[in-house]
Amino acid sequence: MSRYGPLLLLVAALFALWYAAAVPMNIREALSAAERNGVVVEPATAIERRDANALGLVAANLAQIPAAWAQDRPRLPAPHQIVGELWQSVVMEEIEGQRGLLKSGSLSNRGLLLHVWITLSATALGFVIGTVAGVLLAVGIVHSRTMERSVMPWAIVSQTVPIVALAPMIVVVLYSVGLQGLLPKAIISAYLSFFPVVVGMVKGLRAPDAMQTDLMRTWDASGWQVLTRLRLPASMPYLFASLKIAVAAALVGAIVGELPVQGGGLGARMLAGSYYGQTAQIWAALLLAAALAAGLVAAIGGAQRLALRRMGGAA
Amino acid sequence: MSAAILALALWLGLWALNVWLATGPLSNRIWARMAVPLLFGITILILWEIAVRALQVPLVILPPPSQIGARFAESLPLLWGDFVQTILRGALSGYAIGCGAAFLTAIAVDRFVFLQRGLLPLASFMAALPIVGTAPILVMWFGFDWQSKAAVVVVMVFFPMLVNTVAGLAETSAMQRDLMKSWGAGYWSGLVKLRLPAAMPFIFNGLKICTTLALIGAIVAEFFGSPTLGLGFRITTSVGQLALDMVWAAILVAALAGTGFYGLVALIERGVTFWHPSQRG
Amino acid sequence: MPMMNAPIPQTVISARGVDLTFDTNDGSVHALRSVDLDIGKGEFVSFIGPSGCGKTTFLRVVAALETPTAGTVSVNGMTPDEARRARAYGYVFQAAGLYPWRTIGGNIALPLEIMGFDRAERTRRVREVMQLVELSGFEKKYPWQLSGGMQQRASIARALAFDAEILLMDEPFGALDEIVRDRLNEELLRLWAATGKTTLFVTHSIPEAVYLSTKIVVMSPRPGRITDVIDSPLPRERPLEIRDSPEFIEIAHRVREGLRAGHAEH
Amino acid sequence: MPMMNAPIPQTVISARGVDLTFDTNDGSVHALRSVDLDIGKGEFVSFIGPSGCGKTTFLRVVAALETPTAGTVSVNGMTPDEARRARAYGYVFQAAGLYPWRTIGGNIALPLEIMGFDRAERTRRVREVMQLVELSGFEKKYPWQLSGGMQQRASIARALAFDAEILLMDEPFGALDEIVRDRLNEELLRLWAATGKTTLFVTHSIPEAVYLSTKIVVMSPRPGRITDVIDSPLPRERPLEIRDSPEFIEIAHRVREGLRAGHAEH
Amino acid sequence: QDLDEVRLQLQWVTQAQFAGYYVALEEGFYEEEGLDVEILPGGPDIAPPQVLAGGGADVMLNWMPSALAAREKGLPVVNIAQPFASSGLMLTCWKDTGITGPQDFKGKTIGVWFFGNEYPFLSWMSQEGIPTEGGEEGVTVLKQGFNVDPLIQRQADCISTMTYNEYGQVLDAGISEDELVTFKYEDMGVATLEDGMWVLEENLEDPEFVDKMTRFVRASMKGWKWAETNPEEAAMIVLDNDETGAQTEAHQVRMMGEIAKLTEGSDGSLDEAAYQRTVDTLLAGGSDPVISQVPDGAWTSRITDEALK
Ligand SMILES: Nc1ncnc2c1ncn2[C@@H]1O[C@H](COP(=O)(O)OP(=O)(O)OP(=O)(O)O)[C@@H](O)[C@H]1O
Ligand SMILES: Nc1ncnc2c1ncn2[C@@H]1O[C@H](COP(=O)(O)OP(=O)(O)OP(=O)(O)O)[C@@H](O)[C@H]1O
Ligand SMILES: Cc1ncc(C[n+]2csc(CCO)c2C)c(N)n1
Ligand SMILES: [Mg+2]
Ligand SMILES: [Mg+2]
Repeated sequence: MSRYGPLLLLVAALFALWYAAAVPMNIREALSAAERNGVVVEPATAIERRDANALGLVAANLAQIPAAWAQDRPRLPAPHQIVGELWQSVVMEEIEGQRGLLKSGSLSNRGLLLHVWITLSATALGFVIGTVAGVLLAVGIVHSRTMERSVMPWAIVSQTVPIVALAPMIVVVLYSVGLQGLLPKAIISAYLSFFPVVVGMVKGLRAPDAMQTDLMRTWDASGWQVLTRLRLPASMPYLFASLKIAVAAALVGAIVGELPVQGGGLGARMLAGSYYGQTAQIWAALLLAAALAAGLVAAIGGAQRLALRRMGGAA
Repeated sequence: MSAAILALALWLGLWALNVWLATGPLSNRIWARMAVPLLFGITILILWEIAVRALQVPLVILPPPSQIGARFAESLPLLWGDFVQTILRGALSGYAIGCGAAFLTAIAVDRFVFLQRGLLPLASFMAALPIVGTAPILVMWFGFDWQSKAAVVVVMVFFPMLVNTVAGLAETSAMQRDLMKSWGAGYWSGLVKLRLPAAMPFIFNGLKICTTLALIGAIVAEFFGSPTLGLGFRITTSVGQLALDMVWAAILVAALAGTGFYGLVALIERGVTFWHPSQRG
Repeated sequence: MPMMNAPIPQTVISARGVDLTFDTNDGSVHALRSVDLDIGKGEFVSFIGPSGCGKTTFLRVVAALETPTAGTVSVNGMTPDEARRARAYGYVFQAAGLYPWRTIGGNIALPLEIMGFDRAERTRRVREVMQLVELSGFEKKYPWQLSGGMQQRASIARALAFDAEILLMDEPFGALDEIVRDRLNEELLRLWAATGKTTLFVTHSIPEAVYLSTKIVVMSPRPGRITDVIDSPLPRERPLEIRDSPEFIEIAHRVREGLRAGHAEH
Repeated sequence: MPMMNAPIPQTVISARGVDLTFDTNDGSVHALRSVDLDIGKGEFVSFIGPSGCGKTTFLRVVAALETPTAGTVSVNGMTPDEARRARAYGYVFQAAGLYPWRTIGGNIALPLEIMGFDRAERTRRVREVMQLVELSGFEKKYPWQLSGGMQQRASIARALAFDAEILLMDEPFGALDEIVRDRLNEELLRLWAATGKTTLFVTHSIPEAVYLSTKIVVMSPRPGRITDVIDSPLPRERPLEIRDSPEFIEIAHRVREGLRAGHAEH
Repeated sequence: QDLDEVRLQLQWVTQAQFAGYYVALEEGFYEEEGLDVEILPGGPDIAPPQVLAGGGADVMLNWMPSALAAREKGLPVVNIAQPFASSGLMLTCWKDTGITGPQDFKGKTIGVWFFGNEYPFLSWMSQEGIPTEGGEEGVTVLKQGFNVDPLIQRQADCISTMTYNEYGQVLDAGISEDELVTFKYEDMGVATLEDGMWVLEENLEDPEFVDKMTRFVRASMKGWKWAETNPEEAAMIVLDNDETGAQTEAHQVRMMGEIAKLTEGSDGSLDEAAYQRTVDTLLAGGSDPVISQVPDGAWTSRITDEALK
């Protein structure tokens, strides 16, 4: 089987499963809608159906299955509905929409591309800040016992603060001191992404074994030299595992930072979608965010392979 | 101005004390180990108190630690109920299910190239299913109570745990693997006797990162619907009432729970991966 | 047709035209070229040759850890991989390769666990082989708490513990002093005589090779190949003093010449 | 008062009552007990003794990698740690310890980079020492692409590259065949004669120890201690044939006796 | 021509609920008054009083319960204008659950918005004598997210809705009005004032600020009246200002229609009777009243008086 065969196969299986699951998930609303249109369904009233088993409902009303894949406000939209929405909001909106790329010359705020761009730029900035901060902190922790003992526990505490709860507050406070636009979101995104980096790098920077560090000692290498020539190269497997998590966390951070909805972005889009019951819109944004994450993780994976190759490959 | 100088002096003084405690002659005493982070925390709290008072920050923006402490002490029964709902019911069950599922998936991925090619990209697709998007949907699917919070946690911890376990299972040297081969070890004994032990440092990395993620997930999911208790519920409603002292008291509960949880996992890690250079110190 | 008075031992390992090339970032390395070799049941074969001449690689091919680019190897009529699955090999690697999360005792017991020996039997065997390599009392220590030579001895003990049919030993005694080495040489010879295990043994010491072997394979590098195969006329019963006998000295001389030739070439 | 005709060399390393105990999970190990030793400038001192007797530990103490539990060591009148900072040591570890992410050339260049040699000088020295250990042509390979002996040679080259005042070598030639070993022995002796580097050398080979050393230290285990110190009467100029001289054989005999005594004890 | 800067903090995302302000901005009413206005959208978890306290805004829109609570918490905010004359808050229930009046709530599950919006509900329940701790004799309260799914999925028997937004969403989901029962807080006598304009008390001592606010209120009310008469255009203006692009035209047009009913009959000045009723409702909040004492100086007619001259 080719490189991508398994992926395609699994995706196909996933879609099949998805369609199957959408039927029992949406059957109640489908039946209610049918009932309103005068179709006789079994059992006849919503209150009776409330306590019935979903699979039982499907079995009793096989004719309504297609309707379960065509709900306006489904509990679980069918894949084609989401694809349709994606097509609409990613492609058609830019081509045909009043504010689309073709008619106005800039990306439309009703399409998703603009929001992807907004979120992506905050993510990138936050990821860079977070990674740099995380690596620096890990270096400090590995080099100073005082840092390790006093800062590490608080780095942990910092992550238990539900930043997401405070995110809007932080954005507001930063706004009031004149920081706006990308930076507040990037800061939240950095806050979420630095921790996996710290944890992984503290372990990675300590991964060299005794002989490897002893060698450096006999050469009287400075702390900096030990860091750049031994600890950092030895920590690469840990770094990349951490970076994959960090980049995903940075994306989550950026999206969370968009909760105050000002300025758009995928987070604002999802939330607004949720307020107005635009299920397809939430799912479209959600899947796009997930695809973005997968893309970013894959990019890190690519960087990892490149780095490993430059570092001698196997063993 | 004088407050700034006082704060600075205090910072320098306590940091110096900390350096002495951490590296000085007493550094191996158990109480000194405990005292260092506490002192650091106390330093921050004092600075916070000074800053809030000196700058006259409105209470509805940031209350001083003293007031938060008082509110915390007053509301212990209420906060205990929130703790049970959010941490014990929501976060812990989600953590166990999520990490367990990721662990098993990682093993399957490691076993079958098919899954490695097919499932791993799909899983990274799940990496950043942002909580903002998933939480409303999961609340819609699993109801308002802790089950939906656990589901959110499962989704959040799955990927970090998976990535770490997969990386860990690959972390054996060629000679270690060759030895196993020369004994004609089957897949399972290779897994149990070699790859899992060698993966432990990575697995614990994942477990540690997930402790805090689990808390965040459980708390934030409550923003999207909850019964009338829970830490997330407490935080949102208190923000609405501008009872910022209560907000921070709830955060304090989360921080205590999170630190304890993390500490516990780190302790187990010490026991399990004692052999790793990073633990031999 | 075999002669009555000199039974030709049954061939256990047979290599035919084995070739192995490694591809590396800057060109390929010809590690083995047209290696032909037959090893009979119960033979003790030493491999000797300059560093980098393919000794380790040949042992790895026999143990199915490396696949030759050309040629075939058969072990007891099976492929090396089938033999590996049948747990025919006890392999002592050139570096100790102990698992850091297990104590020395635990490391030695590991292959026994994998092969399904019961607890009592494991304990017994571990005790026995640890005594053999003079490590009694170090059961509970971790690898990093042992000296280099002690680690090497632990890894020898590990390979001996489960009584494999074929022993593959890659410079097992490199890190040991003369006295221990002599003692272990004697022990190994005794063990070999008693059990009749087919043994492939890599060494850099000419006296060691001559003292132990029924057959000495001299190899030469770039490309790695066999330059001489010497069948030893020494009796199976070998006291240490045999090392002063004229036969011994003669074989040693032949080996040294072979080695020197290999070195001079490039 | 020193005699005119036998200049007492200036003492470079002096150990007084050195004791070292390791604490482990099951009790403590007495690795060194009351070790007294003086090593003069330019001496070549070999350490020999059964595995686990503390040879490596003593070298580590000298190199400030281990702190003695009691006693003092001075190096050029400084503490070992000060000497380490002055980059007095070139250390060859018992295992090769190459960094897997650097090529062989990169590994050898690493201490040079750290000590601030410029690029041209680095390239020159790397080429030189690689030639010395017969690894030319392997600059671009990674450690795992080399055989065990080649790795060990690379690590020797690394320690020689930066011209440290004191060489500490822990069984550097353990994984090499006799021919290369003889050649490297000669090279080392030549290098030592030319540069007058003080050298501490751990070996398991009695002939090697006798051939190379001005002083041979025999150690014995549990607890690790010095049982004999033999000053060699051999001249500094030593052709390989000296190994057949009666003086040589006599010293070798004394060393062997010392070793055997150490073994018999426990 | 130097424009005076004013920052307005909304209490929810950009939608027709705030049409008057967007109209005033887009139609240039603010500029005519010499103002450069910046409108800051809100959302869940943004507490406008906090933004005000932090100096992030000059004036905020807020529901009176939450503003009065903030005042008691030590943040002295003052109502300077009240464009919404009546409340749009209501409970929407499935008819087939058998609910006909408040007493039928017993044993049912009800979704309530928190974040300050729970006060009128709690006060109402305490007037009805229904406990809110769940059980057969009480109601089970859920903290409802800001959408109507709990009702549609029947996770709750009733949910909170606004006449102008969520109720419409319920209907959009295909549910007809006669499947539902609604309870407007206005009809139940527990309505509280919504969407007033509030500023920090200390700022009112500054005549320049007062003057700025006077012009702001005047222009805003002009915007509201324009929106009431041109609902479709107003909705389009709101849509143009929505940065998320999530809203649909139909929805905003309908919302504008409903909003107009609430602002209708208000010239921006606060109706004292309505204020009194709000305060009474909040004081009657059972064991846990929203405010513990009658507020003093929580509103002023100074600015509206001046603006409407
Ligand atoms: N890090 C350590 N922790 C505990 N014990 C140790 C440690 N390092 C060495 N030892 C013990 O100290 C003793 C001396 O070890 P050392 O490595 O010096 O021996 P050696 O003479 O170099 O032996 P070999 O010839 O086998 O290398 C041994 O018994 C060993 O078990
Ligand atoms: N994995 C590998 N990739 C590339 N080249 C390799 C690899 N393993 C070994 N080689 C090369 O193959 C040749 C033979 O190596 P091998 O390890 O068999 O030598 P050896 O005879 O065991 O030497 P030594 O006595 O030094 O252990 C060497 O030139 C080595 O560089
Ligand atoms: C921060 C905050 N969130 C929600 C509300 C309540 N509320 C006021 S208007 C509105 C939208 C109705 O469509 C809602 C839900 C609030 N007052 N403050
Ligand atoms: Mg080899
Ligand atoms: Mg040693």
